[in-house]
Amino acid sequence: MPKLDLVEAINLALTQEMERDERVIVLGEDVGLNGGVFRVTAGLYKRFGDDRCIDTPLSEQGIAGVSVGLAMGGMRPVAEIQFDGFLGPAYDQLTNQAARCRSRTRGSLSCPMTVRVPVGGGIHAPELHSTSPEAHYVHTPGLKVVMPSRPYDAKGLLISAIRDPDPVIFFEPKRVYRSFKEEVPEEEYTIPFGKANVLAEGTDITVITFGASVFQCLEAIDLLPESMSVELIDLRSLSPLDEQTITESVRKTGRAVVVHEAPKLAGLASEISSIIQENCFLYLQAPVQRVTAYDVVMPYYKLELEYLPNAERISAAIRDCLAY
Amino acid sequence: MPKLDLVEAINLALTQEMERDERVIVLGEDVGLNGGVFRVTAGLYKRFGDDRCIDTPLSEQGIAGVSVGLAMGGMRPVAEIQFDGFLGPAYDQLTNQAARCRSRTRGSLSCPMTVRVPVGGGIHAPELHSTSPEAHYVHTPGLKVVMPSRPYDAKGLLISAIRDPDPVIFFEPKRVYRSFKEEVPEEEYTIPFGKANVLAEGTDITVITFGASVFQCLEAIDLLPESMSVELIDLRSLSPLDEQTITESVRKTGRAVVVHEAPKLAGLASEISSIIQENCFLYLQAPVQRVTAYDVVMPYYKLELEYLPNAERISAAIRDCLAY
Amino acid sequence: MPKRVIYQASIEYLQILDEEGNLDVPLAEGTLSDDQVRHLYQQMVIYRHFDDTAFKLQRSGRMGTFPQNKGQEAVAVASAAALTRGVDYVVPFYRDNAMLFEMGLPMHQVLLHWMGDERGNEVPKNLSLSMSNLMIGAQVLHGPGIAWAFKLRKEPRVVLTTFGDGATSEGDFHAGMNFAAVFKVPCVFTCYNNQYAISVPRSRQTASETFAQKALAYGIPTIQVDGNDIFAVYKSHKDAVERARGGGGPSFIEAVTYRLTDHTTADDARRYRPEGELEEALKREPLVRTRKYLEKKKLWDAPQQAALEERAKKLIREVVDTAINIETPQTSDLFDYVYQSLPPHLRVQRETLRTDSIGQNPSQIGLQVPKEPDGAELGRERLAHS
Amino acid sequence: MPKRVIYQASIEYLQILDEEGNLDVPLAEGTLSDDQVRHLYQQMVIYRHFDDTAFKLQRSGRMGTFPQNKGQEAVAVASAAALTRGVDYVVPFYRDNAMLFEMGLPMHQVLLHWMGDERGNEVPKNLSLSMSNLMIGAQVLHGPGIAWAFKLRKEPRVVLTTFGDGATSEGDFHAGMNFAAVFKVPCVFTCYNNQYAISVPRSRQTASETFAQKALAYGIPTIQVDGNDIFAVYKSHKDAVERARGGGGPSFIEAVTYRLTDHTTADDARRYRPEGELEEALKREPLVRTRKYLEKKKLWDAPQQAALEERAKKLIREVVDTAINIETPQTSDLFDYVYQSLPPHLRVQRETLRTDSIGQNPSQIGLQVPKEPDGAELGRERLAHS
Ligand SMILES: Cc1ncc(C[n+]2csc(CCOP(=O)(O)OP(=O)(O)O)c2C)c(N)n1
Ligand SMILES: Cc1ncc(C[n+]2csc(CCOP(=O)(O)OP(=O)(O)O)c2C)c(N)n1
Ligand SMILES: [Mg+2]
Ligand SMILES: [Mg+2]
Repeated sequence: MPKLDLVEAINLALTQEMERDERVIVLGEDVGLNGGVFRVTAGLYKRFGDDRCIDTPLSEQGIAGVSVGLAMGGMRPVAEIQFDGFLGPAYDQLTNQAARCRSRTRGSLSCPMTVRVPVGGGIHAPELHSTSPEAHYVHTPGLKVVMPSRPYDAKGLLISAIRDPDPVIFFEPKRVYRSFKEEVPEEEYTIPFGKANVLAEGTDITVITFGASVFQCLEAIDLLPESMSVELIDLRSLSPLDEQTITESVRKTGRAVVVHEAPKLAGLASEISSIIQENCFLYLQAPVQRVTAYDVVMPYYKLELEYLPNAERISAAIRDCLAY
Repeated sequence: MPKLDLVEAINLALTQEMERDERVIVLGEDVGLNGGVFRVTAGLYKRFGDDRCIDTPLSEQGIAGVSVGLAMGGMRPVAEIQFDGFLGPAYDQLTNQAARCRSRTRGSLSCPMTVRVPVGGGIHAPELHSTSPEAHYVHTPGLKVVMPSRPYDAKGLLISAIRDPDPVIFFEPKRVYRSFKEEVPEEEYTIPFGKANVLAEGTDITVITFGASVFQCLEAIDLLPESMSVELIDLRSLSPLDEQTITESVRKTGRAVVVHEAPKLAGLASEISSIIQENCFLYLQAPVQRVTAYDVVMPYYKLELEYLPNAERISAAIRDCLAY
Repeated sequence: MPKRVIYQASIEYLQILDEEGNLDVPLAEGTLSDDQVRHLYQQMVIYRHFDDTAFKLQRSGRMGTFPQNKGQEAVAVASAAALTRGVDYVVPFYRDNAMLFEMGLPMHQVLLHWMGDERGNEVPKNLSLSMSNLMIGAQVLHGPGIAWAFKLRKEPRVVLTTFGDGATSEGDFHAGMNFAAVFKVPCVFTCYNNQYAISVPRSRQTASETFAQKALAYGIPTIQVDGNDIFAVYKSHKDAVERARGGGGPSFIEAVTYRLTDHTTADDARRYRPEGELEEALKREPLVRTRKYLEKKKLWDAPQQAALEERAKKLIREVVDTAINIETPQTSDLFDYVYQSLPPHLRVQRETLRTDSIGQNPSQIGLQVPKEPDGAELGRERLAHS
Repeated sequence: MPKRVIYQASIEYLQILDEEGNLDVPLAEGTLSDDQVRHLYQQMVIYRHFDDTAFKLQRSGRMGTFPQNKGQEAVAVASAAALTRGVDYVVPFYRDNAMLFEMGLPMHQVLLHWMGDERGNEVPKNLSLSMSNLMIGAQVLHGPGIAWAFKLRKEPRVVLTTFGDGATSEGDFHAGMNFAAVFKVPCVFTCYNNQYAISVPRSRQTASETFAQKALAYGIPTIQVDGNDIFAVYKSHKDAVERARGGGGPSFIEAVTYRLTDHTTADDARRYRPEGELEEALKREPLVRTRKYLEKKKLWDAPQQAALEERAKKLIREVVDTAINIETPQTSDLFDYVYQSLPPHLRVQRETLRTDSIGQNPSQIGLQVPKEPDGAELGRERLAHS
């Protein structure tokens, strides 16, 4: 099996889906000849031509809205928004149009589109190139939201997203793009939405996270004494959430820490914390803890590692939660 | 003291602030000669002229972005977005620009603007005229978010918003616009942000809500036996939140139900539930309950009352939480 | 050359049938046949009747806010006449009721829509139509997207996208026009310039002399036509549709018309409409001049008019009955069209009609130890307080 | 008249100094003095030097991604020359480093910005300048807003807003232009058409023949100029600034230039730039032709050039030192500029540098009863399971 990094795994998924289904087209800023600013679409232009791997004008609003139309018109657009911050201009078409297409027409029209978005910090990028807006899309009925943390998952989830009959926001943690390789099967496979991945089994405490934070959590666990048995859950799918895996784990461990890069206030950790409380109330030995970015604007990159939850902060929270 | 409804109280606050401070201007679609589709700006055009009560072209993006510029340029713009759903096109300028103006420039520029938005359902309005997107703005550091439920609060909070040195999203629950009058002092007063209002004291359970849902909660309480002693908190300010009032109340009652019109998944109730859990863990007799809209698209109005949390659903949740 | 003209543009205005019902015969050549004109006239009368009736429904409390289409019927019926039914696709704006009807939408669905009933918004299987969108401007991006899908699949289909003058200020308009032009998609953009966006007059909407010139920004062929003249509307659309179908890309048509009513039933135009303006506009409205033309040509007479009105009345009465007598929607409808299949959390919400976790799982009730804190708990509280 | 032309437009192109350094003397009349030309030339050389140095800083790992300004200096220096310093205000785009310098921003701040240091973005007190914005197009709305504030206060100040060709596709551009025109604010819009938005060529950005014609959509006076020609840039801006200051509202200037570098240091233009294009562009670039002109007019010679380069080198070395030697920012900086005063939850986060509630309130640690479930708890669990 070939070893691929996240970029290569996504590229492979795109290639295979475009090969398999003529309706699949890729569009976005610089995705064509240039192969994408992260090279995720490299080679597609050459292989599938300008009709199916399409450089667009500089308008995220346009990319999103035209993709809605393409999807209504029977295509399966896979749009790239170049960086997380630039979802801003696409937000309206995604939340008010894509998300509502099916319900507005009682199912007579639908919007099978995928929006790929590099997300999150940690790569020394300029402002608005490092944000984590996933909660806004999770809080939008009609959308599905996923964020793989590793190449294997990325391929399977992206294929699921492209084949999904409803709009999917597919977040790609850019900090992981080139950070490691793992074995990714050459053949097609899908990973269903709503299924978390238990990365490590443990009995004392559950750590729940997704995206690049998975790796900060792994580091944090390494900082803990062997005697602390940590269960680590990578959600992968943010909407729908895998309530069952979360619940079963915390019923077992009695404690939980939720970690993400977005700010705390009304972030996704609050949803997960609430679910745990509701489903595991009688099992909880300590309040569910949230380790997130501070409730401040994502700073310029000199301070980004102080802003993002890091292994020290996460491990301290795990320790304190265990000591509660 | 005159008795005013919500519309009149807001109109009075606008009038007084425009009178008091030349920098205050009102802009938006149909706010001028027409006085606003809800008549909130009625009379301002006549009194202050077209230079200070300004009909704009049909572009929420433009209204928001030009207001950022006006604020940077030393004015105190009060923009109206005609309905909640139309915040969509303004989202990018609000979250990526207004919210970041101060931090991006290390405080050398700032963005003292207010965005007024009629919010929520219950008035038989068409699609996209009845949404509750407040969580998206609460999850945006750099913004402040308030939602008064009554005329007295509206006046005081709006004056605070206009005078605030930072951008404020001021949500007006349109279901309450004309629903009742109360005494509102003629003279200016401010209500500080971050202070909730305890509408009813009680000892058995705390109900936390904001906006129009306050009235569904009051109705729900009426449905309960006298013997159940309910404390009702109207948050008023959604960012910052009044953690102290919430915490003290739930430490006293041991149980809590959070109610809002927005969908559940990653809605504001999850934040409040998490805060309660974190601050009141040892006091909780039951898991904090969330009574919200379902995680579906706000339906067309024939079904809106089934979608919105109503007195029956709220009172059932209170009962069940008490019986847990 | 150091100083030179590098760009020149000129935009034409087209009127074929004037306010008095006089036709410019050379210009009308090859446009509408007598039969077509008679047909379009009758359609307009029926839609006008629908409009009046819908207004009354709202006033009598049987319908929510309704945007009347009165005065703008000519743009809809004559542009639709330039399309090939069953082939071409329409992406209409929210006020474009006449267009929805022309494309075959059962009329009661429009009433249902404004009665707050999503069943009004279901597109019948064989119609090439997206439903109107309450987000001003949003559909101006969908039209080009759908047209692009046709182009990619090499289907010779054209999309007609409609919107008001106000919509041209939205970013979606800007992006839609630009994408359409850059990708040369078969899309016709029709702007119903009815002089107002709610209370905001066109002079406050844009400082440009025309809406037609907005197309120059995108390199899109453009024209301004008398939107109350079915011949001019038809001809301009026929040309644009042909261009699109022939691979020539998008076109823009500004149809100058007038909103003969309040913005919606929730509006009162007397607050902002200059005196006399409505009266002037009534002289230019489409039904009167089309009838004058037909009568002059002896294609129409008073008895025919009476019969038509009778027919319209009856038809609309049936339409109203259908809309009013529809069964109450199911609460479960809330859940059934959000995704193609229900995710687990929605399944639970749908089954229990509750969002609170205890309500969703009532077996928890009473499982908790009694409320009175036992010693241990009191102790914990005290510690926590300290 | 049934068919008539209702709108006509024509757009001029202006070049005063050609590629060989020849001046069109009549057109140059009343534009730049010899001293000014000499000054602007020197500024451009210094900025070019800055640009090269910044590039090297990035390549040697001492700075993050950097967008070079190389080739576009003439637009910045000559448009800034048309402004009244201390009065007029500039709202620049992210690549417009030369403009920031011309407006008085200490040069090391631009390095700091791209070194990921917010201190680079603090606007010195007396400068009329907003800082560059990484959201393409966003500032095209802020410029008109600021200009509107000036107009409302009746201050005779003009705002210059700059952006690239790519930015014209964003909705913010559309709204900014429209608002500026409708409210007739004193704002000059300058589009640096450098032929690319990252890898996307202008032909894919728009189907219009020019960017200048985009202004027609808003009724804004517009011109296309040779953006490598300081005379043409100066003259067009002088006219536009005068118009704005005189109450004539906004103007649009398309400055045709070329990005002589990769998009940023993270880009490799060889992937998409047609062969030979860069070489052609180098013949038209602004520094060479301005120097040719000065030399022809005996206003400049080789020794002066050598001295200038020495001066530039020294200056930039100091600038780099200042940027590199700045002390590490404080973690507390994260918190101190989000709001004017810290709300309570941020105060706690700032003090504890924790977001987890136990970490924020460590006195809770150990207060809980021991982890081993006591009988009661076991019982509850069992019940809950059942
Ligand atoms: C994005 C958005 N903003 C505001 C509104 C409120 N609104 C409804 S209709 C309308 C005016 C539309 O004007 P125009 O496009 O000219 O169409 P007309 O109503 O004149 O047919 C406005 C502002 C809306 N529905 N959507
Ligand atoms: C809203 C937004 N979308 C995308 C980007 C990524 N991006 C940065 S620069 C750039 C190209 C800008 O082109 P142009 O406006 O022509 O300016 P230039 O870079 O050529 O100076 C793009 C797409 C961005 N920064 N902001
Ligand atoms: Mg209109
Ligand atoms: Mg460019």
